[in-house]
Amino acid sequence: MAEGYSPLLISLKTAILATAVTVVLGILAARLVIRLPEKAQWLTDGILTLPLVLPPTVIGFFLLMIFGKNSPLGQALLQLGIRVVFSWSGAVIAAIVVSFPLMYRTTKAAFEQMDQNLIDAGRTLGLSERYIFWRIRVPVSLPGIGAGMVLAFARAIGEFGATLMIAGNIPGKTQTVPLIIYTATAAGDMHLAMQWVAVIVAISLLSIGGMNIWLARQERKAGGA
Amino acid sequence: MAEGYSPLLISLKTAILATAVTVVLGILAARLVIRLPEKAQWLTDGILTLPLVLPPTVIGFFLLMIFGKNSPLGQALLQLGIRVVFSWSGAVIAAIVVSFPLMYRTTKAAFEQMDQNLIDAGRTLGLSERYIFWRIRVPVSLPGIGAGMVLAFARAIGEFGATLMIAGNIPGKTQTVPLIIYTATAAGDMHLAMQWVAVIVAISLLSIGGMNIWLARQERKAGGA
Amino acid sequence: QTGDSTDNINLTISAAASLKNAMEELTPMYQEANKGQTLTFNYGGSGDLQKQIENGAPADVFISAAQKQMDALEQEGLLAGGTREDLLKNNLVLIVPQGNTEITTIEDLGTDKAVQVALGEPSAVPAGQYAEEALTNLNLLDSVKAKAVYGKDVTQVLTYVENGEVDAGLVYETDAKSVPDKVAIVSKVPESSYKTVIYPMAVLKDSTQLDAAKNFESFLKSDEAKVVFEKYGFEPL
Amino acid sequence: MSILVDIEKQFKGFNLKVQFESGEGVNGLLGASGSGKSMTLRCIAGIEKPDKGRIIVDGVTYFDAEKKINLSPQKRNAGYLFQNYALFPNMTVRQNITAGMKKGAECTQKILQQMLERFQINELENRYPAQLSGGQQQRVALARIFARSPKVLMLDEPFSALDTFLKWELQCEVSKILKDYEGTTLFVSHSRDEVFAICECVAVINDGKIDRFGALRNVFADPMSISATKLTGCKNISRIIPLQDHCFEAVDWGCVLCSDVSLSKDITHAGIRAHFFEPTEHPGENTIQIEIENVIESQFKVSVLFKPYGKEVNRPLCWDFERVHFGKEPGREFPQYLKISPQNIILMKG
Amino acid sequence: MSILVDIEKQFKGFNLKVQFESGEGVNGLLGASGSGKSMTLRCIAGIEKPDKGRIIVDGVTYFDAEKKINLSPQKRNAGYLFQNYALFPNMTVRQNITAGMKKGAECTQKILQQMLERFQINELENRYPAQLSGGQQQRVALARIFARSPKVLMLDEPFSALDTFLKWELQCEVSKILKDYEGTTLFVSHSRDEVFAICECVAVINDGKIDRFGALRNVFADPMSISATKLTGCKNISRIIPLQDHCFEAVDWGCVLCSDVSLSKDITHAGIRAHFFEPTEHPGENTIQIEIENVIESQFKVSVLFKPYGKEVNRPLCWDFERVHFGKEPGREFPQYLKISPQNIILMKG
Ligand SMILES: Nc1ncnc2c1ncn2[C@@H]1O[C@H](COP(=O)(O)OP(=O)(O)OP(=O)(O)O)[C@@H](O)[C@H]1O
Ligand SMILES: Nc1ncnc2c1ncn2[C@@H]1O[C@H](COP(=O)(O)OP(=O)(O)OP(=O)(O)O)[C@@H](O)[C@H]1O
Ligand code: MOO
Ligand SMILES: [Mg+2]
Ligand SMILES: [Mg+2]
Repeated sequence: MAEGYSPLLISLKTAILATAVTVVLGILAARLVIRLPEKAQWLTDGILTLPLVLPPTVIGFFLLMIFGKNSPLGQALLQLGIRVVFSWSGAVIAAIVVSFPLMYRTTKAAFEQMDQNLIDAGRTLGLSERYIFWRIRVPVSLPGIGAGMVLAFARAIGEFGATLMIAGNIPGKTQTVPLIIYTATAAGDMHLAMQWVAVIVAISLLSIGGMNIWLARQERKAGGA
Repeated sequence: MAEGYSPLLISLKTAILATAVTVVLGILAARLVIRLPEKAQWLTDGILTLPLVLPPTVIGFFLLMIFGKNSPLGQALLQLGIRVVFSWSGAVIAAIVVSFPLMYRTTKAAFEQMDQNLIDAGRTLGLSERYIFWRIRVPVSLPGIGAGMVLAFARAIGEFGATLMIAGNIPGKTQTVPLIIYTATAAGDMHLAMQWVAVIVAISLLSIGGMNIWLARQERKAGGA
Repeated sequence: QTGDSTDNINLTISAAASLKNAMEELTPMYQEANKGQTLTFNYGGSGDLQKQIENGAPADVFISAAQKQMDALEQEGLLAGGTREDLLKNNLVLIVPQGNTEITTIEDLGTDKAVQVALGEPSAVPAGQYAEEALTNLNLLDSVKAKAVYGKDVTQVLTYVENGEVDAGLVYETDAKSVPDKVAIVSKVPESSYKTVIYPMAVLKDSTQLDAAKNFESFLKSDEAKVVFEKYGFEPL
Repeated sequence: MSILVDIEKQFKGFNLKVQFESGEGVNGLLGASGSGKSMTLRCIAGIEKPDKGRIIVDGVTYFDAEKKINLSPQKRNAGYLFQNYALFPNMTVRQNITAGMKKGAECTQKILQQMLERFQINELENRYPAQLSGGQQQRVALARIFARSPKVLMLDEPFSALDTFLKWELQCEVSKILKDYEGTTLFVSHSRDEVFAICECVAVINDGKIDRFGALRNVFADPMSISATKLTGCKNISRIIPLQDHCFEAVDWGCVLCSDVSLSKDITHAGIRAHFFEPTEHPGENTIQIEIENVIESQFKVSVLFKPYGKEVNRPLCWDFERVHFGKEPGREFPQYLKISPQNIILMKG
Repeated sequence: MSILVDIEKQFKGFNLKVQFESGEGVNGLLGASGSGKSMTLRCIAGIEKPDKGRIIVDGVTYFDAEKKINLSPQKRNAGYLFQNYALFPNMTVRQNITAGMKKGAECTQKILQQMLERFQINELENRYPAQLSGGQQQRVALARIFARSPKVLMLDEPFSALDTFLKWELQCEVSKILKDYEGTTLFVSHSRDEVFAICECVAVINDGKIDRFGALRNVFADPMSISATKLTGCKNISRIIPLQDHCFEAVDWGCVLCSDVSLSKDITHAGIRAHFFEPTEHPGENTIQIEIENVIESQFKVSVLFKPYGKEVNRPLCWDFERVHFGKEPGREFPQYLKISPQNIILMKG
């Protein structure tokens, strides 16, 4: 493991930040969509699930088009001194994009499964839609949101195709564990690759385990019994 | 689109079959796991979510190890005249493996969110655990199961890394849409790539839309109101 | 634009993934000789690297596994003038799983001795392109095409051969040498049958460290570097 | 304060068509199971949207189909006690109660304490709904509604899960609160006694339609419709054939009785409350010679099922009377005749 | 048929420690809100697991902590009516009812029809629970339980959501079914009248413990404990100081009264049911001169709140009597004295 532990740290940092952002975005998106008429939802659902359907390399390619120096957005960001391509922020963006559908769809399902009576009760009590959402709908949907979080985190940790494209594969900077696995495999160094596979398996067991325990505690706090 | 429509057909066939299998496996796995003590669940969850964390190529590599000529299982299957490597069945297996965690985790969350009273009521009515599971728990958890299905289908349609490894990239046989997109992109034929991206976007919008509508109908049938 | 200060120079090199092992050995050598300079590598498929550069990836040097990508960047005016050089040559070899003695020449690919053959995807993998060219010229393409399995990269082709899933494969010599225990090199593919595989390199126009980048180029051309490249199966030019 | 409701809503198999108007005070809503009480309240609260009509509270239009007005539930400030409580499972009792209160630190605490005491749930403050019994949940839901003093108060069977003693105490508490309360209250209850103790007006709803609306005493004294008569607790109802003057033949009981008012043409049924028979030993006007079929004794009450002597009837009549000495064994002497005074005969339109 | 329950279960803030034994028949479970009625039923049904003790039904051990026996709910064949119904939301009324029935095409149909009629839900057969009113849901839940004739029947407030008339009809139906039923029934109700109409034995549960268990008449006639007295509907309770013979001073009422039995030492409270006062115009034994504080009139009943003349009391006494003529305005003459016969005084142990 010549690269030392930095891929591990980069992976964890990236996945944690990306998951945090995805969780918030996913919840907000689900919130917006469940308010739409049912007829409109098939379209939003289809679109918001796209990042899961497209091969990550294609996503990376689109991201490159969006954030690259040839795009207006990329230009604008460059003016502000922000460079997404070949930077850690690119890795985070890639991870957010690929993990988003998982969070969104799972959260939306949890919202839909909830007892509508509670929402109605909140409304007649004069609670604002915002309060009802954050203080009732979200806590009550915690099992679903938690599942979305676990999936999003796992996907973010494993992300690789899109990251490679937009953030590059730069040791110590954007080289995450999946990228080092890719590089090692490409260079025929199966031994190194398997070491890192072991690392990623360990991470995911630990972090998913940790998340499960944390979620169970939250639910116990919230759900009584 | 020199390859004609076959990548489309192969993709659809693969994804549909894989989703069907994943749905069943995911539901069964969720069923097994929710019965385990909470303490044991972090481990099972971690393990069953692994296929999402590992880069698809690594998964493909493991599948090759499992189903390849050098493995006992591969040998045994070959004796029976079944060849998984470089065949359509390989593509299906790859799609099942990568989409499984999505189905499993989402379904599990839906099961957990359900009103325990209904289960208890079923038990005191003398209904078998099997009946309670399939006729009450599953229908009541339909929004979550549906979300899992949509995610699994999307992931199966988009699957590419592992498929490529185990099923190869054989036009007319195992070349799915993502594979052709990858190939075209790598070759710098962005025009062809984008055509196929359009196809896959169309598929996913239509199929996810269709699934949403179907699910809404099921729920309306099942949930009243 | 070339206001290099002598220290704190950090060169970013986008290099074809197949160069990774050699570059890892060369890096400390270069940094020893050029105190204050560090090297950062970004490995990937040559096509991906090309796209990144086109979209503003801040690389100083690009080393491609084929001329095609370099040509594209040159046409787009993204290379620093006069810095493009051919660095290495690679050879296409015929490999078989360790222990397979049936196949002894490339012509055997056309016979029943080979049931399935792994090749790089011609449109995506340079090695696959060259292999197709060679097979065409050897009049084997029609018979091989029916038994071909295309890998998305060379690694995949190697894996198939290693595992005995296919009876033979065509890869670069460097790739074959990265897994010497598992695959056997049967023969080089006749050089006349395909265009020479050249790894070109160039400094990129947007580099702010032109001098250091050029210095790195000349280091790669040096004799001590050549020894390392040869060790990994390249033919330095 | 005033409330005007005039709405229609169609379901598959059920049509709601409710119309009433009332001022300040407590309005009872009586109706059989499935008659549309909860649905009416839900429409007023803004949870269901009627197909047609309007709802105006205190001059504010909550809903008007024609003018396309449909105020959000939040803006209606209507306190609705859900039949199944709808407590927030993720909040403690305290949080549930304070959730709906306007912010304002000090006062919040004071009101909370008041509510906890009033509904006898002090010790449950930090529990979650899942850790409460049915009756405890109901009390928390009540406290939650009262804590925010809404403009319209809608209580859907507020005491259904409470034991007699507690029900009695809370009924007192609630009626005290309601006396000082300045808004309109709609009170759904299945218990006549509860309605009688708390309400000033009553609406009787039958199969989605208001059958009768008026002051409590009037409705109970003269329910007018069959459904209202049943709901106010009358056990004896018979079809009638009007004879001359104030008299009629009670078809189901096989006897002739007279009322103190003259029978208008549309009267089709008559009713006698089981408590209103008076035992006597002599025949006379409105007096039936009885043949006892069955005697059911309960704690404080004896129910005697009887028919007019020698007649065949579809369904026996019921005479209830209070027992003053508990524990006396049956075997007492029953009277030979029962008399019913003309002013106690209820006349109904089919 | 027999049932033996002897269990303990601890919660944070609540301990259940219930012990009773009974044969065939209908056993009422009376208890204040939150006293542990539902929890007891849940333990018997096998939904909650007690910490200690055992449950034996008809010779079959359902639960035995020591022997580590804990039969699954399925094997217990106990029909438990959930307080919140727990209907399956994904099944129609018909499917809900037939779900628990043993297979057997013809019979299933017959029983289904019978249940639909009995509980007056024929027309709702194809509806989903979300499309039903509260009372309709309750009836479906009842039908679902009765459709499978379980060994132990546990009804948790089965009529709480029904209107008076329907409640009366279903009470008759259920008591008819229960008469023919060969198992044991546990019946939780908050309505004394219901318990009186249906049950043979009663257990009174107070704060998790059985206070009193016995035949209906005995428990109501001599409840013995304060909680049981309250739950059987006695509104007047006072601390006492025993005097010589059968007499005592009622501290809270400020008067001396006498019972017909001698007071054992542990008697600390006395009670008088509000119905058991008899008006009289002359002073005498057990006769109180009254000073009226308030008169509450309801449909058939008048409640007079009074205190002994010239005394200061913490809480007035209550005298209820039936009104025979409805609609008469108040302003009537009330008696000067109320008498209570010695055998109607309830004596309780603290
Ligand atoms: N979604 C629906 N579709 C069809 N009918 C419905 C629907 N919801 C309710 N109903 C019917 O509307 C009627 C009125 O229901 P509502 O809940 O108002 O009754 P209720 O008077 O409150 O009765 P209860 O005293 O039993 O609670 C019922 O007959 C019910 O079956
Ligand atoms: N999970 C829990 N943790 C702590 N206390 C609990 C829990 N569940 C129930 N309790 C308490 O146990 C007591 C008994 O509850 P139970 O549901 O048996 O009451 P009940 O007699 O049925 O009352 P009701 O008539 O109001 O339904 C209540 O005081 C309740 O607060
Ligand atoms: O640029 Mo590559 O990784 O040799 O195909
Ligand atoms: Mg209702
Ligand atoms: Mg209860």
